Amino acid sequence: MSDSTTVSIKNQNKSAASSLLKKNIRKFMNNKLALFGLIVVVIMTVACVVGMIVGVDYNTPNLTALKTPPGGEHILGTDTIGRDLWARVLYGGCYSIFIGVFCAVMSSVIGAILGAISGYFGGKIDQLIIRISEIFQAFPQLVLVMMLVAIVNKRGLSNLLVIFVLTGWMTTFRMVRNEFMSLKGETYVKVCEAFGMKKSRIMFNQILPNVMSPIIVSTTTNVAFFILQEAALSFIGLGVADSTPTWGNILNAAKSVSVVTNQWWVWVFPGLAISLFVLAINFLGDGLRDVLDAKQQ
Amino acid sequence: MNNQEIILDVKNLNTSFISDRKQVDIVKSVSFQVKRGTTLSVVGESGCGKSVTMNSIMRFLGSNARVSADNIQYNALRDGEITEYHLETYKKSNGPEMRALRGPDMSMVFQDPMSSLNPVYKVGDQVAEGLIQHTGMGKKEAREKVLELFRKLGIPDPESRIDCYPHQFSGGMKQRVVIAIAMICNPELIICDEPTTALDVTIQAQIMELLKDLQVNEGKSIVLITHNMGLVAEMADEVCVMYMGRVVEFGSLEDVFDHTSHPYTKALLRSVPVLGLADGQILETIPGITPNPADIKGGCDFADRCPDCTERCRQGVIPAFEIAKGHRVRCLKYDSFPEVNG
Amino acid sequence: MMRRKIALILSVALAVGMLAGCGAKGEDKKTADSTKTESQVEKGTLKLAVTTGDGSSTDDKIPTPWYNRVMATNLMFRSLFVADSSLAKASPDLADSYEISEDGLTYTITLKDGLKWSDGEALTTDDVIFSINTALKAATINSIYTAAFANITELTADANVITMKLSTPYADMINVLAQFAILPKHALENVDPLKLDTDTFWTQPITSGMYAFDELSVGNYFTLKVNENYEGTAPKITKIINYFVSDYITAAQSGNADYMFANAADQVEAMNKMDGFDSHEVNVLFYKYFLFNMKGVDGNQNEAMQDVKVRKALIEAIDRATLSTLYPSATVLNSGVPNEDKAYNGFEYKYDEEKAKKDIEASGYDMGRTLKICYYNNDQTSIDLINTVVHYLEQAGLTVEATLSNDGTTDLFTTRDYDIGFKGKSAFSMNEWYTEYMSGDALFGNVFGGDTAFDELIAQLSAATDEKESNEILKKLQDLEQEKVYKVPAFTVGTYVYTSKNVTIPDGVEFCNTLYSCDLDFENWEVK
Amino acid sequence: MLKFILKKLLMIIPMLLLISMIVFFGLQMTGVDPINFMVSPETLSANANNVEALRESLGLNDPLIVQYFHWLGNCLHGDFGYSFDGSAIASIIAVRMPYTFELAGYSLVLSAIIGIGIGIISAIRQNGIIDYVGRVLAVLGQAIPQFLVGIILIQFFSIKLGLFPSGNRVSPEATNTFVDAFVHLFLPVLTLTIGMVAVLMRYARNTMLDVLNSDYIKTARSKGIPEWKVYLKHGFRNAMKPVLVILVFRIPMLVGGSVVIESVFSYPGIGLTMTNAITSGDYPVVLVTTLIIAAVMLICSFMVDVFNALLDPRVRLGE
Repeated sequence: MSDSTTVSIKNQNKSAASSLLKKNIRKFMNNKLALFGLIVVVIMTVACVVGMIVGVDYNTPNLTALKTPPGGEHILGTDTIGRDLWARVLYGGCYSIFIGVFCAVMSSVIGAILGAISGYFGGKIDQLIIRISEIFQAFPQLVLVMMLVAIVNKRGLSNLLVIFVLTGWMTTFRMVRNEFMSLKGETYVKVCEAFGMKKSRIMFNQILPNVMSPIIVSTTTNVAFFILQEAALSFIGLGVADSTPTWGNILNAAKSVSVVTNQWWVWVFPGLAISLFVLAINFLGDGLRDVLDAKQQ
Repeated sequence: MNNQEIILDVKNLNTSFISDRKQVDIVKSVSFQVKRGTTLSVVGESGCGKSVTMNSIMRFLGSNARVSADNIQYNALRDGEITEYHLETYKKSNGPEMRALRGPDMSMVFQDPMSSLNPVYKVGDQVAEGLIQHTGMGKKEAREKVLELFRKLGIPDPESRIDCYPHQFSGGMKQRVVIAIAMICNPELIICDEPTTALDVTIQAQIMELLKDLQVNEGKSIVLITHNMGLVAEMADEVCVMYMGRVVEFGSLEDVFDHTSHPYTKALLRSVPVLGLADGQILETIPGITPNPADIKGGCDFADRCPDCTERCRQGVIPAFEIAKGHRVRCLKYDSFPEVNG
Repeated sequence: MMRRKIALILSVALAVGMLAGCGAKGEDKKTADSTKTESQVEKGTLKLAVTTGDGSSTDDKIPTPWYNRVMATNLMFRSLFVADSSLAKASPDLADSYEISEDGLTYTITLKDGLKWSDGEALTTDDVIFSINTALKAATINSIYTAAFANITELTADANVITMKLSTPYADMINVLAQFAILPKHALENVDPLKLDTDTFWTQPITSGMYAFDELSVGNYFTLKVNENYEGTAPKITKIINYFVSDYITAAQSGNADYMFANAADQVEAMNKMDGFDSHEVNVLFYKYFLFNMKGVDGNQNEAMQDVKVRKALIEAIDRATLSTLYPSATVLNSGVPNEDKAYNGFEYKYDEEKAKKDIEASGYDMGRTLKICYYNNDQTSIDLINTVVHYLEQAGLTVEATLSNDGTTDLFTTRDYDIGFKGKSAFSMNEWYTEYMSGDALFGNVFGGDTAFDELIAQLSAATDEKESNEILKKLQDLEQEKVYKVPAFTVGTYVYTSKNVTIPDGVEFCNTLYSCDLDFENWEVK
Repeated sequence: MLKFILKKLLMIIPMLLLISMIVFFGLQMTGVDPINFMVSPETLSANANNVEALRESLGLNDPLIVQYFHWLGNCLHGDFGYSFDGSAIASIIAVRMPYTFELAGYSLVLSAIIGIGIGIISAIRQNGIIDYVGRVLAVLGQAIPQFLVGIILIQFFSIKLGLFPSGNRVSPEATNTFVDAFVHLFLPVLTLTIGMVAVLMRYARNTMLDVLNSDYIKTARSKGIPEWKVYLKHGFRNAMKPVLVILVFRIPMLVGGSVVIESVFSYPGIGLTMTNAITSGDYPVVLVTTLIIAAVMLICSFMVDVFNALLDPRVRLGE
């Protein structure tokens, strides 16, 4: 076969791929909720990151101006020791979004790798990994967090990240494993095997791309899940150290009934930030599913 | 032709889908008739709208489909009496009027027997369901009927097979069950949507035999959707060739096969592989690719691929011409013949 | 498209409506409260809340009286004496009379006749002796008891007279006995003293006070009824319900607490905004203070804190006066003695950011090292306070890291991986503040490195019976503590007692430190 | 089938043993001394000797392995040991477990009915008004942190309107136990339900949509049976399996994961017990509650396998 035809087939594939991409983008754009989600996610992330780079002052207490209602010098008011809430929500966003994204991506990566191995090889390895995943699943997250916090003796960010990743990979794992089990019987996999391609190449270069869309979708929604989880752990006092202004830590002010009833802005704004972001991420995830999932087209 | 002779009369059927908030026309002013006790074959490439046309008639399309027609008339013959049903007037796809017809009057056999059966119910129950629904028959009695039909359809050991689940059946047997579901209420019109595509060749032949028997022995009318010209030649009394959502040629088997008129039909027939192809003889293909229904221009849809294309072919809507009685062709080559609807 | 919009608007409106509903609840709360109290409160029933949120009590038994005293246990368990609201004067309760020898070493206490436990058994000197002896062996007990009882050399009883001999005079002995709850020997003699506070006795206790235990619903509540064997005036309130709650304020708001106390700013703020409650300010010695870790991780020397100049400079960098605004009626103080007390020596730690900066630099402190702060109260006000402290120290050019400890005792006194600790102490008396400096103190000895400089003075202080004498000693102790700078008080925190408007309190009742017991004339309390 | 069930059941035992080991040694590795939780830093204790004696009497000075097997042996005799605050763990569990199951059970049933119901209607009437309202509400319910929902509900229903108590499970003045249970359970169940409905609804909707797109639904329609039969008999029956799996896996999340809700509502369930045990270093309780939650999880996982077999003839008939 001459080179020219190869190129032309490649080009053809490329143009087909780009037209599919265009079509998907168009489809996504037409999904107003998904578009809304994307815009909100992007705006909030950019705002938070910009806030962090500019170095908004999130940490200077001002005991003469505590619990100032929104307006004037402080757009969102000040918290119980007079720190600017707007700056805190921005800064906190960076941490919370980072926690969400990092844990979602890492747990997807681990889940995908183990799922690929388990699904592709099957047999004893599969059984072993399944057992491990069941043990992790059966473990209450709280106990793990507590043990790690106590072992490291610090309520650091890294603890939380480790725990979330450790306890978060099982769903992706199951999904990828099931997909691999059905895909490994496909002809193209058999062809690759017949060509003597390396197993790791078959797994990650040939099969995995076919599983990418559900992984992407579940990663997106996991971002929201981890952000909420962080807030919940903060609430029972097992989250990140209080000096780190995650959204969950800021929202902890709602533990105090007096704040809930008298200083609504102290908890409503971080609450809104979390809810809006999670909402947007969920819409985005749904939109991505609609675009990427062939079954629902 | 009268109502006695015609069982299904479709005039100017249009179906479009809403996708991406845009309307895409899939079936465009399709007209055809099915004669009682005969087989009509609808042929064409994949995606030409054959299945959509039939699903439009049976109203099996989802909520994003828009169906309109001047006339979809089904003439039931019961005890020598003709009852006319105007399907296009029924507002609800799955309303009581449509439901009353599905099963006892018209039924459908689907393409993929693997997925057409509900995996969680016993096949016998699935077949009996329609019967019980329409006749109010008791379970026992229905079971007898189902057994009888299974025997007739050549399902071996029906007494035990009736209590099996679909996954315990082979493809061919599953398709027999699907046919049984379609047959159980003894309908007059059976629409078979590529009933053998998913099956291997020997099974295909058995299933086709079965359908032919049904038509001949029981006087059923069959609409057979297929892209297999061999099957058409074997089964059809009349042939309807579709391309890009339009009927391009319609006529009896002889009209279409022996007096092939539309350039597309000609190309289609030339591209059929024949056993014992002579040495050096190359199987022809139709040049070009099927256009995307979403970006259709005016004129004849086949113009880009047609060897006889002229400037006129690229403008306006191409009408159909009746070149012989009952033989209609949608091509300007025959504009000397009278223009007809459909 | 329209539908989609309608749906979105509808759902958002619903959510906003709900948020708005509770945001703007201040105005019409009054009506809600009044209707609720009418419909729910039974006549003659007092409602109390026992919090489980701070880990100090569990919700499957009643609180024990030997550690902190709470209202419910005060009503169930009596002591030999009963204190007044200052906790510094006591009058006989179970005791009929008492005598102290000239040298302050022999106490003769006569018990009332015909005392009975709620189960009808007689309450005798045996119970008193059993209780004191057991207290010395118990693991979980307030140290004011062990510190006092450790001086007892001989404890005997003859009929209803108890004779107690001490090795050294102990000025507070009667006041301590006024807090010490006597427990029934016949129910507890077979219990391991170490596990006394966890015994099943506490799920159905036998009591000596005006109320007897009635019923416990684990995780929900326990109720008290009038003790028929109580020899004094029967109380007017016939039933007391104690709810186990996770949050006092919510309990008060929803009408589950007729009496409660608060000492955190947000709680006080919330309670003051509620109309259904009367507030009573209580004068207590609740110290909030910093302590410097001299010993470092696992008892190795903490080099960075050895220099007293560093310690002084760090305190100069913290504006304690401003910090005190986070707490209700907090008073800054400079030693264990409040500024307005006669014994106060007049020294003051001054806040001076610039001076602090210079002093720290001059002391040769390594500015690049991270200063570690350890604290263990996880309420919002404490967290806020620590965050502010961190800020002050950062202003002085230090790198600071604050850790909230889940396990205060280990982290502060065993692991010791910190430079500055932050603690609270609700003290029975000023003496208690100073006993923390004892070189042999099981906990603080680990932190201050067993400095014996204080021991002599502290011993004198606990023996001193004369006010003038003890003031002299206190002044010396203040000078010493300000020279050593091992621990620095930030302020004392005011406590407020709240009683609901349903409760009528007799005239002249003064509340005392809510973690101790005193005479509240409870038999004359009434509930609407 | 029976062999399959037995095999699955037997698998639970080694898993539980393994988990108990991990927790037991993990807790020891934390190096936290439970004694320090029992004696508060507020007590400036002159009782160091007493504390040491207490440590000895609690068996905390034995080698770890000895402690573990000692504990395990007792457990096998049905003696789960004693909490560090003295109560028999078995009795703690006996009191709290029913409360938690009650809370979890009602939430599960309620959210299943609402979530699956709306999900199915949404799928049937895709893009209809119920679909949109349901979807937006579902996402909202999922987006607000659960404890915030709880706090807001308490503020609104309990304090502002005075309709429901703000916490606990039993009230001493109750005349009618049914009413008492209802008022105490209403808010926590509602809070949990709001969170769960969202998940179930989305899942039920998606699964149902998948099923409704299948060919056998068309086959069912071709029989001319009424639409409700198409949806329920053919649609729902097939969508039920994956939905049921999700539903069953919610049970352990409810039992162990309603910690936050139990602490907001001071609801005396197992989750609250576990959190309190965690923060107060009550290891024997942490150990047993962890095992209970793990056991619930494993049993649910087993149940899923059994349901799968029951609902799907392909599995049931032994492949």
